[in-house]
Amino acid sequence: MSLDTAPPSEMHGGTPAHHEAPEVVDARQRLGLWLFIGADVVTVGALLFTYLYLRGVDTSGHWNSLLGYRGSLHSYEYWDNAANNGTLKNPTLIYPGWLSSGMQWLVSALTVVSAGVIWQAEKTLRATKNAKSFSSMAIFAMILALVGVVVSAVLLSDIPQVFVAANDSLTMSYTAYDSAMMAIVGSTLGHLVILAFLGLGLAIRSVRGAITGDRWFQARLVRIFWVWVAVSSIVSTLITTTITSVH
Amino acid sequence: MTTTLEPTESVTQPRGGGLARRQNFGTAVAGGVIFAFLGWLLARKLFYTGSDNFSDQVAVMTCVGWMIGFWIGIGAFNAPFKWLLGNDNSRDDDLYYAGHNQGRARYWKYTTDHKVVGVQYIIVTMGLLGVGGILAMAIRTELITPGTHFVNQQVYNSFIAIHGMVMILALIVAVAGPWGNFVMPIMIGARDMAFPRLNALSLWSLVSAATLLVGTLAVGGLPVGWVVLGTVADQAGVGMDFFAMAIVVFTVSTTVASVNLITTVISMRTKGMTLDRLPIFVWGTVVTAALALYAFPFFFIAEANQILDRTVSTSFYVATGGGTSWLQANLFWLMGHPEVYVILIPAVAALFEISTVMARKPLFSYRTAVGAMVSLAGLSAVVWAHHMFTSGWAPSLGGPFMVTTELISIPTGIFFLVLIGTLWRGSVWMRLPTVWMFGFIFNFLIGGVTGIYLSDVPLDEQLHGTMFVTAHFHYIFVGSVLFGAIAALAYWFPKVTGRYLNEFLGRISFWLVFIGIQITFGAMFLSGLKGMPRRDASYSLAFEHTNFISTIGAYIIMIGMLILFGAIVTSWRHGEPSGPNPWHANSLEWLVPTPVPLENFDVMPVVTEDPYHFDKEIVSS
Amino acid sequence: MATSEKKSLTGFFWAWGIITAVGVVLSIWLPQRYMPEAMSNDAHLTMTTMILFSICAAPVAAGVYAGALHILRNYRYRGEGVPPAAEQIREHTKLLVTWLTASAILTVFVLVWGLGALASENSNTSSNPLVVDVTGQQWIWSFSYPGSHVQSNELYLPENREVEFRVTSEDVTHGFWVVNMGVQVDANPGTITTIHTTPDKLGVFEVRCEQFCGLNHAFMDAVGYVVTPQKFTSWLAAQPQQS
Amino acid sequence: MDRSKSLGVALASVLIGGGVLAVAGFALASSTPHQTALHCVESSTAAHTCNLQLSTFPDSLEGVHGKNGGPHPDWVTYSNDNIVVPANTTIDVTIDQYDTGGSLNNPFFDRVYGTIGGNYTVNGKTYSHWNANDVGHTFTLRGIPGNGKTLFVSVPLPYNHGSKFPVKIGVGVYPKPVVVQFSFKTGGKAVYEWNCEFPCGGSREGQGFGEAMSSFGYMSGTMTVE
Repeated sequence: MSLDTAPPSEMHGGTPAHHEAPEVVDARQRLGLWLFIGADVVTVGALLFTYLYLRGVDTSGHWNSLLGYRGSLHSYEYWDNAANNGTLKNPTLIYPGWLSSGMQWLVSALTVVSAGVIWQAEKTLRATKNAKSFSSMAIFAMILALVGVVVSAVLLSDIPQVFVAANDSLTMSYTAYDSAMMAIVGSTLGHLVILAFLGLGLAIRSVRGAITGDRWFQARLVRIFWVWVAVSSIVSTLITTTITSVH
Repeated sequence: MTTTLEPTESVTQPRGGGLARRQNFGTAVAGGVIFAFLGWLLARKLFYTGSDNFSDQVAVMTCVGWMIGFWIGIGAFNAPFKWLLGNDNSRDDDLYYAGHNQGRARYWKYTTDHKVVGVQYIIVTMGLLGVGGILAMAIRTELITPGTHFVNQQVYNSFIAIHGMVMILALIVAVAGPWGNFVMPIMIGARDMAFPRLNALSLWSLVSAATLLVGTLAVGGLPVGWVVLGTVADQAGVGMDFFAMAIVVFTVSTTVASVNLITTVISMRTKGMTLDRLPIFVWGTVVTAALALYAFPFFFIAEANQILDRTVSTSFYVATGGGTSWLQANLFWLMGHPEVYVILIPAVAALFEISTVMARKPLFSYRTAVGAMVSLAGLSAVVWAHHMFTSGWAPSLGGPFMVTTELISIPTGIFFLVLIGTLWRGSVWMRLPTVWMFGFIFNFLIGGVTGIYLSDVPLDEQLHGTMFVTAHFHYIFVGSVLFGAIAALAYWFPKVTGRYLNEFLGRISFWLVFIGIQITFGAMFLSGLKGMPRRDASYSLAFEHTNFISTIGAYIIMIGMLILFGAIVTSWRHGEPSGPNPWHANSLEWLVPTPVPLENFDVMPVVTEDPYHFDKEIVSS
Repeated sequence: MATSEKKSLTGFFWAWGIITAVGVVLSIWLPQRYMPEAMSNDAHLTMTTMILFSICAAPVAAGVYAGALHILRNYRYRGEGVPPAAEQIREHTKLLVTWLTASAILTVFVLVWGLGALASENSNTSSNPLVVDVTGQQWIWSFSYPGSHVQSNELYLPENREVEFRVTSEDVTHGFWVVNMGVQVDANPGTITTIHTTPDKLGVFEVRCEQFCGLNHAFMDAVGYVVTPQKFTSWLAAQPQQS
Repeated sequence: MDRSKSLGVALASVLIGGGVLAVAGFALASSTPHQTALHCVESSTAAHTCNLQLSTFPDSLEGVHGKNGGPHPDWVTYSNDNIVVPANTTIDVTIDQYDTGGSLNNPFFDRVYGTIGGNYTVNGKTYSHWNANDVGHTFTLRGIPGNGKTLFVSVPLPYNHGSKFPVKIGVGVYPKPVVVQFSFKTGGKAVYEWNCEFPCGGSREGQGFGEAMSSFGYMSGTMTVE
């Protein structure tokens, strides 16, 4: 006896000829997507919990008000030891306003607009069954998502590294505020990359005929996830732009 | 660890399909190693060698390389890119990837058939339990004498951390993995899981994450305990990055598996399989999946923060930068306690299922059993801070969390009522699964009662961080969950292999493991009462006798488990043939032939009643 | 319809009684035999709570074990092949209700006792406790008496005077645990956490680290002495003054 | 499968499994062996006394950690981590301190504890206390309480501010050492742990308690009293 699976009974001509109706498959995939969005809600919730918790605790007052030089992520050499003979002479007090709420709202706006474009694309596809226009709108949504990715990347690289007062004069690190923001902006960036991938997929599939006027279920799946990312971006931006100063 | 299976028929050469059809575990490991090396090289070029975080950045990039390489090698990315390019798998492709007539090779591939994934989970669980077992024996050998003679403190501290995490990983997947995948879809009358490819992704992500976790021993170990508390984890070396990356991937794999499991049960039940007629084991897996779906993202964020702290110098857990290690403790335990119920509930649900068949009686108050599992899952989300009663984080929260934690004893109390109630006035068939079930009843009671002591804040101020806590959760993990997992293995072994698990060896191993547990963890309770802290490589003379007795008990458990392992391996091919329905049960998995055909059912069954009517003649196909 | 006739429950009640008795004896003897010598009000409270909870748990455990034994004795199928179907009992609401109420009552009792103990522990802060600053640093506890600039690695405490430990750490999280006083709190870097207790017995006691703190965590212990107030003041005076 | 065959399987799995476990266990255990023991030298002059020579280096090049410094050449280290001394004897310890230093973060360790006479000599002069901002390392030795009254010796090792004529030891070049001498009396047979309590190791946030301070065999070790 072995673990092999016996070939299905010959009654069905060798291959089990059962096909589930597309609607059944779609309903199942939508349920799976909503559950996955549930897990994503908890993940984004944990990120915002981290942000609010660190802000609330504000250990030794270093939530976001540390002295230090503005330095960017890649410029370790920036800290020119010789010029300052190893100690921080006159630190320019930088209030890390690097992340203006305008930039945050720009990223959220991009997610919302691109979600609107995908939703519109899905509506027109279902109404007019015109795959061509659907694929061009999908491409447009993808481009908006990629712009969002670029803006988020710029935000990430613009976080100032500050000198954390410790007896080791070379330790440059980010304050708790910068760390929490880095995680939130990074998470949005990751979601936007996935959205761009999905948008490109929709565009190619509609050109290749995999998505047509009457086989549009996957467009709806991507639209649901896209709208969720837009909602999550708005919620996190709302929190990070209104609750910023130390209590 | 390959099981010795003889090929049944000549493996037909894969028809076309190019490289994608030749990908297997070998190409996965090759891809993993190559990309890990590339990641290592790239990191050494990219990052500034002078910074404190250089070694961590290189380690994280190496781990990322291993993960991506492993996924590419096993073929996880094939389907997404085929989706992107618009050419989906043909029906023939789907059948090939489901392992259609490929003999044993399909166990080494990215196979989507839920039965193959189920067997793969058995192998992975036994492998993890083996590694954890070796570390357990090394720990107990060190603790024979007060000094640090066998290993020095640093190596010992790595042993306890990796032993802890590997065993937690093994027990999370020990019941929900093999039986949630192999048996549950057939039980509800489905042809496969809702998302078959996602199922294979979860299994293989677990394999690559477990490799990294065990790999920490090779890169300097993880001398910080499995709770990796922020402050002490800062001092850990590169092993901490391997650990964090392993957890990041493991949590994603488990969350995705939960989505898969819940969707399967909700949307793929056959006609007539209403919620009232669901076998109780299916309820257990769904409740567990929902709890895991909620809990594991916290662990993902807790470890992602730690990776950022170590590679990019953020300050999530660093006091000088404004962070606090209490954040890590909170995020960790927000997952920590739900996780231990994710481990417990499937084992209890499997035992409920077994108790009905072995007592020839319906489950005692089916709805109360489901209610108890659901309320336990709900409660477990609001009890996490009892792990931090003595951390000084929030002394005022001691009261509320004492209340929620002690309420847990009501649903767990119901588990006993249901189990004893089902067996009461039944004609109890003392086969191997039943023997392990009675072991569960004995151990789970001791584990449960000692939990109540720890939930009381004044008592916890004496018992927290002592071996008493260690003994408590070993009575639950080893005494209850492992006994439930072995009972489930003995019960469904005939459905997987068509043979009985060797009863004679099974009973010998039961008595050895059972007695070993009473000795090992009974003496550990006494060490804890006397005041021996946890995770001590060495201890004062006052604890000499109790630790010596514990180590003797540990060796007895080892012998018992080795005999069980021998029994499993030999029974797989040489066990006594059992036929499709050896226990004369009514649930659907016993009404399909053994070996189970690829799509489980030729004709989808229509269910008219729940599987607990033992008084009628069983119609077995 | 096979029926398994009801077996008499006397055996069950006997087993229940015997196991409960054994449980009660053990719950009284074990804590006192194995728990460290109680030298403070909190430790005495811990000991009584331990004994009380064990006594409460004994009948519950005995009930389950007696039930299991009763099943094994009376309802085990000894024949060959598949056992006959038993009586298809599905519900027994009376048993379920009694079980639920019993466990609810027990849980409420345990809760009330626990909350009461917690409240009494927090409430007994006297007007001027003796303040001891405890510093945990990788693998040594050091104690300083702020009033008198004295630092020592041994913890001297006067008898019958409340002491407030203000605990912090210099590097990683330690767990300050006064074994014989039944109180513990973590020493966290960057923050001060406090616990207090009242030693009420002369003698030697142990301080241990109960939170994993790295390489020599197992050796991070300290010795303490509860002495008479006079001996405490003379010891304090004899110590070298810290700068 | 009949009974006797099963028993054969059981025996085989226990023996093979046990063998694998033993081999794996010992392989894991031998991954960080103790350094070779440093025996205290019986003093020829005074009875019941024994001389012990230790030194603290700013890097690991001195050879105890393998050729040119072993895995972490830049880590500070003591010269040995496995000291063996006789029981009930007076141990005269000489420590050559080659490393720089800074200020103690815990003023408790700027005092001398547990030595005979309560003091120690630095370059010949006797002290019982050292300026907390001028310390390089400490030598802090203690046993496991709960085994009766145990030993506690803690001695601050001064900051070595360098010297005009450096000294060559093995592969490394170091300033003339600060010589610290103290003695203490050992009790009965026991194993004591000692380690440095000055934040001299590297660590992520500059606290100085990581790397060398939290790894076995660099700034900590055992003292076995035979």
